[in-house]
Amino acid sequence: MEIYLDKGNKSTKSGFGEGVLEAGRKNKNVVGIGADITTSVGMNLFADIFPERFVSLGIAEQNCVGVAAGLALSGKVPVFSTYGVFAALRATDQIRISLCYNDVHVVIGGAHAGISVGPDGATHQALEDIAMMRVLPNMTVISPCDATQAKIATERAILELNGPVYIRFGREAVPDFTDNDQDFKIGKGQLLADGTDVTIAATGHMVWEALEACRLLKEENISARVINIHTIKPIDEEIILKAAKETGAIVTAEEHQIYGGFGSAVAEVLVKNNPVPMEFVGMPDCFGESGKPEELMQKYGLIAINIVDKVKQVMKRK
Amino acid sequence: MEIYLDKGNKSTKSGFGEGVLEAGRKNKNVVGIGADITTSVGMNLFADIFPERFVSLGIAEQNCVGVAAGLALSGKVPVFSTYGVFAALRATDQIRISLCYNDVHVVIGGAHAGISVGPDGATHQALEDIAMMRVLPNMTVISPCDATQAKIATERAILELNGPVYIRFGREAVPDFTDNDQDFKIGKGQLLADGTDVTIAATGHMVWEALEACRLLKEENISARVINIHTIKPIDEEIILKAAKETGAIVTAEEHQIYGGFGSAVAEVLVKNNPVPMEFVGMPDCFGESGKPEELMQKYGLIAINIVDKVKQVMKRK
Amino acid sequence: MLLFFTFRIKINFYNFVTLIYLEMNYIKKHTIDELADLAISIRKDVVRALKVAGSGHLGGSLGLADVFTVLYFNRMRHNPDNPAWPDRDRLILSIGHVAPVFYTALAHAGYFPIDELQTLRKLGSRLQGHPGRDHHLPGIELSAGSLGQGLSVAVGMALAAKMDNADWKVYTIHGDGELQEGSIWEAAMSAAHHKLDSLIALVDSNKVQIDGRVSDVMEIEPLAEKWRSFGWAVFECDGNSIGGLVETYQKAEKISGKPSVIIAHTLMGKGVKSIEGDYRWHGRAPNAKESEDFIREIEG
Amino acid sequence: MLLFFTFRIKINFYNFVTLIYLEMNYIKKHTIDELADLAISIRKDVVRALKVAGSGHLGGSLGLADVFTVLYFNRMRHNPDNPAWPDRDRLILSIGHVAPVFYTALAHAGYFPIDELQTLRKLGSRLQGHPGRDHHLPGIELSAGSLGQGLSVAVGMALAAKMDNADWKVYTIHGDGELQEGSIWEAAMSAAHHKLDSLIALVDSNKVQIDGRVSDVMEIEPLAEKWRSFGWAVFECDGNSIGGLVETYQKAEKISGKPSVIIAHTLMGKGVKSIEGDYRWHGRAPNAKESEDFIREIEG
Ligand SMILES: Cc1ncc(C[n+]2csc(CCOP(=O)(O)OP(=O)(O)O)c2C)c(N)n1
Ligand SMILES: Cc1ncc(C[n+]2csc(CCOP(=O)(O)OP(=O)(O)O)c2C)c(N)n1
Ligand SMILES: [Mg+2]
Ligand SMILES: [Mg+2]
Repeated sequence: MEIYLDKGNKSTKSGFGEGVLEAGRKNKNVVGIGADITTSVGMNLFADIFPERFVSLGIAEQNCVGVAAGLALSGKVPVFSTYGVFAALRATDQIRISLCYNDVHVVIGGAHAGISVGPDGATHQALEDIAMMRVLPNMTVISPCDATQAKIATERAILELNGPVYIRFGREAVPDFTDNDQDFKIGKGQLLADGTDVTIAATGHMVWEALEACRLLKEENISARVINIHTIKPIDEEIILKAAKETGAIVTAEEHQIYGGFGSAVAEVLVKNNPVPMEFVGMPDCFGESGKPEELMQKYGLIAINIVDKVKQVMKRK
Repeated sequence: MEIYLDKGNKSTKSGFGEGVLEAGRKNKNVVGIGADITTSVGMNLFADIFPERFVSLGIAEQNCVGVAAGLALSGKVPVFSTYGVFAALRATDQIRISLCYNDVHVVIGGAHAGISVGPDGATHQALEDIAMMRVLPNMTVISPCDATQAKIATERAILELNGPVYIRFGREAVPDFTDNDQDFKIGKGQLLADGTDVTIAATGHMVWEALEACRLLKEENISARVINIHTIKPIDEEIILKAAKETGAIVTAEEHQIYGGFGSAVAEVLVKNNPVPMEFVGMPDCFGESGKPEELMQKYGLIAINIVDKVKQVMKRK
Repeated sequence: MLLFFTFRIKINFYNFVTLIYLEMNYIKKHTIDELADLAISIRKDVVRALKVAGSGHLGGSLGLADVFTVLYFNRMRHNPDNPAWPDRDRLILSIGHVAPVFYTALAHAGYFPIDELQTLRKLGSRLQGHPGRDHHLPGIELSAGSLGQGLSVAVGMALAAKMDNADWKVYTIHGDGELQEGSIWEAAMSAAHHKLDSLIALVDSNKVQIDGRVSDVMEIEPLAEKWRSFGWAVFECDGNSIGGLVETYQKAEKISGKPSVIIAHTLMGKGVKSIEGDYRWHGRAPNAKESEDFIREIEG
Repeated sequence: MLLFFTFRIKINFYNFVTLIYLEMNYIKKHTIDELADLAISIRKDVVRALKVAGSGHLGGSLGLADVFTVLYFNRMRHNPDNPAWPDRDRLILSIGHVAPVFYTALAHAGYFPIDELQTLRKLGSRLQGHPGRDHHLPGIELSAGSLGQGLSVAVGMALAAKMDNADWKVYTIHGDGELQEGSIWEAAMSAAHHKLDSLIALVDSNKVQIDGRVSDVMEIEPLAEKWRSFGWAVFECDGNSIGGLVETYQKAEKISGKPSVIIAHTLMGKGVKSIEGDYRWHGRAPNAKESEDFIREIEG
């Protein structure tokens, strides 16, 4: 896949919004559900063009999920989005029963993922949603790496998948580096940089940091492979096991708690098949706080040099 | 620790109930909160003896959690219990913010843990609660192995811990085999049987199955170590790493989804420190169903012989 | 397509004249007496199924036998031979625990053999402890068992019907204890906001829940005022009177511009005098002896 | 212990005579005019803090300046020198997003230096984007930011006070959009069930929320009827009138046997005419130019 260094920055949120709009254009059964933060989660694009297919439900996340189930059971393809903390945590039982147990096709957008949410602080930073969503049967969990991929993933999730889907995305403008024509398959990881000494498996915004880390490591003659695991569930065991076999060590990177999240999913794959040393870059089991996004990413160890450090640690353990 | 084979069966639920009562006797600030299933979760013992300290809030789990936070912020020690599916999933955002972010000492009892709930079926079987609770900062997660331990754990959790605590327990009468005077420390695993070839790390009801498996394996000249990890968070890295080093392979056993749960927590510890082959016994990412507890345990691969099979698999990979 | 299905339901279930009446919505196929007999049969089969199951919820199931009879044999437009008929009315059971009466009504209506009721709660059965669509029992619209979710799902369905200009209705059934769940009031607010007059809820107002009397556990009165203040048309009736239910549903179905709720005053365990009103029967199944006694009491 | 603290608050804050009046609850230290001046100072400091922060919620903060002034300088029993005083009245801010006015009121009341307001939302600040107890700002009872949780916490506090026979009160502040959360109605139901008359809620009825007018996003009217049907004593007043608020709080505090709610009609952005009532200011901070203009408008 082509990686662009010059496309500039764009939020994954806007990619999500464009994906919903595009899916709405292609399938007239797509219905948007709003919980009073329509613009803030990118759904305004859809709502403005298809007002008759946009349902405002106010600040009532539990009801939003249940209504989505009812719409899906009646032939609609509902997309519900709010901040990830509320999308994944405020209606978890509804997601488990009305969506997952009924196995209906509803796409939930989890906005404001990660600490890069910034000054709003701890309550608004979704750092537990991957763990919460991936433990639910029938759920697909997607975490695209940039705006272009978010758009593609969203459109595909809405138009091509079955069952409940959770897509997480961030608020900040981040490098938009992937190819419009990229080979994107839900459930299949992407090899972004080949390497032989170690593998960095990253998801979401951390993929860019992983690419940065890869560049920094090259200067030190360390050859790092970078894989983008945009689908956390079902996880691409093949690409992970190939990396384990060929590079012998893995560092995962995610804007999420270390416990139970993406890194944990990778660890599950490894110990069951080919246990190699692994290190985790992620939130160290604590709440976030207010600050500028870049300050927080730095404070909590979520930038390229932190990945570099963990790479060096893990390589010592090979 | 002494293991009793003849104490008969008793539900971990009743251990929880007795623990709450005992804690209530020792600390007059203990307050019980009921969500309309008081007897079914063992809280009737406390409610009957201390009616003036028992608050009925009806079927409103979100409110129960918030009220618990308010009581705790005002000097009380609230204990709230309902079925684990609702305790952990219906008020997850409240648990995250009102309890964990405020870091208040509230004990949540998650009843009906596991598939052994039986005929009530999928909606009532808590199989995702460990994953949901262990990803939350400040949360302690406890999963006692029998009624005796449930009682001790509950009393200690209420009287000695700080911050939010989640204790899960089952509905069925299961072997009550641990010692009243056992060496029980929250955060410390227990070595129940020594062994050199492999380690079975189990939690909750599966500890008994692990002991059974250990016996079956002995007949085949396989020496299995059994450790009871009753505290899933914070997890006892020491006992796990010692087992990894000394036995070189681990099988985890839990009445919970494999993804994100107890086994996943063990996998995290291993890959970060000493990656050894591991196999998981747990729910294979699907919903349960109605049936007799023992039928379901068998159907979903949660009995001793399933552990034995996984032990053999993991030993081949050593 | 629509016409085809409408035709099928005519052939299968009603003679032509009855159907016309049905569509005009003021005369039903069964007389009130016939419906009352049906409710008795359903009650007996509920007791039998629960006895064999050995666990389950008898009290609420008996209390709702009349409501299910009226819905499936008088009010709802549905076709047991084609459960997926797009134009069917939907029944959303929000209180999954009364599955026994729901299944029994479905069986009597012809969705599956009555014998299958004996598999209730058994491993591999289509009759799960709480309704589960994953087990493919015909006639189940929603897997349920966690309280307070059904009204939201019904709102979603009614919204879909409205978007499609379809004329099918959504009937829901709730417990009175269930109304303590905040999600119910979120759903109620949204149904009024979106003027969903195709939505007709019913509250099984038996005044009890697991821990005891609703007024002791968590008071929900004044209930009619609550619903009214949430923008609903409110009706009350004796939920154990077939005639009362039919009449009240007829009124509710005529409401336009807002959703309707029927507060149906029932007795837990209705039909078995010796347990009527006793909350301890919320979640119990009768043993062999009790089962015989109860059936005798139901026969009167 | 109790006497000791009561004594401290006397010394620190009120002369003796004022305190007696205070305890008899009909005369306050500040005149209405003085309170109005205070509210103006608070508004200006809110604008300044948000300008420096570069993000945050101006609209709701300005709308609630009068409410916070009345609570912290007239109604509440509290001691900035001893924020943990067990007998203090509690203020539970359920809508964490109006943290700016909350912090500013606390600073003016003496909980921390007014200068510290300039650190709002900055890394390491005690003034988090939404109140966070983990950052140890004196005067914060609850970390909040997820809507719909505060009323439940307040119910827990009022229950604790009741169990302890304590006489402190719990004041809460809610948004009107926030009332769409079902958890609010769970909490409301339970407060009435437990007869928590030490609980006095206030709804910031500014008729707007993020997506626009409350009536468009999700209608909550008839609001007074809703609260009444949930068993509460309901009061309404102009939430931007100091006198009206004082009087209404006095009435609410006298209610016994049930909780009270004040529906306070306010204007988002109140004090800055050019933005008053504009929902787009829900979550915006003024830039340097706007900040100057707004302060000028506030000075009138
Ligand atoms: C969210 C949720 N909380 C708790 C339960 C457990 N539960 C099942 S039925 C029930 C009582 C319901 O009371 P009511 O609605 O009055 O039904 P009735 O007892 O009258 O049949 C409870 C608490 C549940 N199923 N779902
Ligand atoms: C549970 C939850 N859902 C959504 C949000 C995002 N949010 C913050 S403020 C707000 C609007 C609140 O409206 P209102 O209560 O009327 O406050 P106002 O805009 O008038 O200040 C929303 C949706 C949140 N903080 N918590
Ligand atoms: Mg009832
Ligand atoms: Mg508002």
